[in-house]
Amino acid sequence: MINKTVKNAQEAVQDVFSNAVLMFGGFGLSGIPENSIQALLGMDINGLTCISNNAGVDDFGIGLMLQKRMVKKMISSYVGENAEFERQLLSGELEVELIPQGTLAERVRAGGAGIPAFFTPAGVGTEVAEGKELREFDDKLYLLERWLKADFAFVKAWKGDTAGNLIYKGTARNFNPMMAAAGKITIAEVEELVPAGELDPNQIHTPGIYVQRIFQGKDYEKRIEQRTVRK
Amino acid sequence: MINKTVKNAQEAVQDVFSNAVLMFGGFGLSGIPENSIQALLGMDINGLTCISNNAGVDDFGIGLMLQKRMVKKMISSYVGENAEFERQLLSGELEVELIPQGTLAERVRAGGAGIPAFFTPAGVGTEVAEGKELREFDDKLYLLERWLKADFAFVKAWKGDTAGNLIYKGTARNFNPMMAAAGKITIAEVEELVPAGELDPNQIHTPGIYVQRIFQGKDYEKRIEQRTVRK
Amino acid sequence: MLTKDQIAQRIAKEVKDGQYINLGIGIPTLVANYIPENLDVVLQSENGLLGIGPFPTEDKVDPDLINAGKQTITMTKGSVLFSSAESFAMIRGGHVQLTILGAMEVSENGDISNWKIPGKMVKGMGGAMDLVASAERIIVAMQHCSKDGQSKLLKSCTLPITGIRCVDMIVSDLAVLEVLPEGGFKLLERAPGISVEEIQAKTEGKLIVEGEIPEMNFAS
Amino acid sequence: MLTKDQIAQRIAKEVKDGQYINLGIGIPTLVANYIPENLDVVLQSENGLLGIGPFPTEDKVDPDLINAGKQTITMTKGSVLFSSAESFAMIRGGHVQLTILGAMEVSENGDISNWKIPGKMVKGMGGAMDLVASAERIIVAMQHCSKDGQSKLLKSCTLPITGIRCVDMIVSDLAVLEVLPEGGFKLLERAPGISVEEIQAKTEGKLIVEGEIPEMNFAS
Repeated sequence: MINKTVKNAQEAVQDVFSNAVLMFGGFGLSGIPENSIQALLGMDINGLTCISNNAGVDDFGIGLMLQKRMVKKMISSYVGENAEFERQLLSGELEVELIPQGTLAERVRAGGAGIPAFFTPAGVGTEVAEGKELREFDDKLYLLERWLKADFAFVKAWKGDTAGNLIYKGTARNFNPMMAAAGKITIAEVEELVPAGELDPNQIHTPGIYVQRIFQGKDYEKRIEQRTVRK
Repeated sequence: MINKTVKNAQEAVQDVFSNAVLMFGGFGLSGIPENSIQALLGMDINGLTCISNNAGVDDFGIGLMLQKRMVKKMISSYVGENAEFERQLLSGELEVELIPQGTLAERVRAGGAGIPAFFTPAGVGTEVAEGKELREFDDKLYLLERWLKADFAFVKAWKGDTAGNLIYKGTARNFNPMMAAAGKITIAEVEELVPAGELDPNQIHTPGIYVQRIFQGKDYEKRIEQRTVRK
Repeated sequence: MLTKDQIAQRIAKEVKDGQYINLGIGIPTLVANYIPENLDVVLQSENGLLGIGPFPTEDKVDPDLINAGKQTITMTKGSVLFSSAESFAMIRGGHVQLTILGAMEVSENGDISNWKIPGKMVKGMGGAMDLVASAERIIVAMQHCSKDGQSKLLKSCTLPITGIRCVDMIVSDLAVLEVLPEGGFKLLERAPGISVEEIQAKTEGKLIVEGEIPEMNFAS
Repeated sequence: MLTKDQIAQRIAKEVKDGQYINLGIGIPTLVANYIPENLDVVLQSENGLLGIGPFPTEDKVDPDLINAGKQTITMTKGSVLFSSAESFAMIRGGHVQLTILGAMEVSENGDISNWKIPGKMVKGMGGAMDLVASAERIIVAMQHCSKDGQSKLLKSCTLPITGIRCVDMIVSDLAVLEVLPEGGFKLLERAPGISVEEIQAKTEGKLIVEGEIPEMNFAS
């Protein structure tokens, strides 16, 4: 099997360039590529377009990249947890494109799957439909939406092998599998990296063909946004 | 969890009606719903449209339904292993629509996923493109293809639980997951049926939401078309 | 007037055995507390789970297991995990039968506005546009009027739209109403102590009142 | 003239370290036998497997593990199983870098015909149209002429097309040829003992011969 292993996050992200289009897996702060984000924060790059369902919080996740003014544009479905985000948006420093969550997921899936465009009902009759082709199929209206791809996709998995095969855990899977397939260069960080052959071929969520680099992550904080418990 | 269990194949298929559109999982004879096909053979129905990557062989799989003249139309990507098929086709008794395999998989996936149409490059410049919308995206030509849905989808899994969650084995997965999602009524047969809660939620290939009926299959023949071995 | 919990309790009576259901953030989340135990239903979380269980006890909190509101949760027996693409394939494909969500405005033809208030920071639509465009049945939990007394059940929405002609039923703090396919809010039930006249006065859109309108009954 | 095995052997020299490869039925399947052991490549089977291993020994035959030609197979270490939709997402998305397949005709602008002969029973295109529409690099294994001596490397295909402007390289029993983006078969190598003149005579489409054309070298 082809070995995709790199030493660490720094090595994995070293060729990310200013004005690149990046994808980040995760929903809220769950399943985000913490190590890659940390490594990107150490680089002198900016003008980035970041595709991610959310934009992190002020002091964690993509929020940290916003603080450092590395981001030119966010493409997300929900960005509400971030004061610095709001400030930059209102001041015009930051551009934001809001996309219905299912459309975002499907546009990214389409990018990985070689589908340049597809029809979806989400957003018909709303401002999301502005400038988009509207067409009726079987008595229902749909919008034409385009694929999304990235120069680099950053994903986080629970287990991975040296061939780049990935298994996610719980709801930390979310956008990671589609983004893994939609990156020209996909960088996967995992909590546990094992030799190729140790994962059950029938239980892999992301086939290694989509992953160009993989490394063993460390010091995962896995911050919880809404710790909710019962007695 | 909602219990989807039915007693057997006969009970599962009892309301299939003449002229219905049916989907059958499987690639060649691998992963086909043997028990459901057997039960359908005992019914007095005909005029069926069958969507399946292949059409079985003369004496097994969908081939048996062809022998009984139950099938009006096959929608497949490859049908080459079946003499009775050829006879009915040449005599005009059987209609056939041939679809590129990836387009077939994606059209079925679209049917389950609520995507009425999408663009694909497969078939551009060929007779598959006749009558279809052609459009250029990023300097490449694509065809517009429609979703496929079925009145009944028949799938075969390795393990399943009473909630309809399914796990496939090996390459017997093939078209089964997409067809499970594209059937108005999806009937799953499994080699091993377990109570809900016994399968790892992280390792399920088909979520039970897609499955309306599930039963424990029996007497699987699993015929091999091309037994190929090395010394 | 109904409390938030009472709105949730009333909506729970609409739940049918065997349904797959998506509950939005806020009042809709509370509905889970009132679904009768004899009904087998499955709650979907659009970030990738079928089979939401109760909130965890302190020792069972798992950062890798959250709901769409980013709250820590547990899983029920027979649950299944999947990606966001699969989750919305399920939603878009009409497999999730019932969606319960909040609204800022609903129009008499069933349009809903619930994602954006001009002049306020726009947080995004999340999965709401996908949900309202696709679900078989959509029930809205909302306040009948704004804090300054303006009706939120309108002839047409004034706020940016989330989806058109999609709402089937509204449970507000004042009433239960069906949105008719041909347009109009058909009054089905009154909150205890609320008169038809008051509901009429507080409904800007077309209100349809036929015969005697019963008070809600919270005994199940 | 090359045997089928020699065609496969020559094509194997085009394989690069780290590639994901789809091998068609027939001669392309034989290519696997000649890929140098020091190269790490992964073979895709479009029915749902990355990491095709050798054929099984008798005791390891598994009806749930077959390749696209329906032959029983094994899996290599690090392999992964998936659905047909995922498999063709991989192919369509350009993740499978090299496709090797057979052809009945190829035209000088890279069109390929390999699925249908008028008058004969049509078996279907299987995955061929998806593969040729999407792969980064497509190498065709074919006979240079039909049994009655007609060239199969043509100005334009006479049989129904499988894909347009997609073939990058041809290895026939007579020659190795590159299909130029601007059109034309550029002769790269001759089969041992075959002259440029013979290849010219047997190539109906535009043949481009520049400088000395070496004989194929089977020593790797």
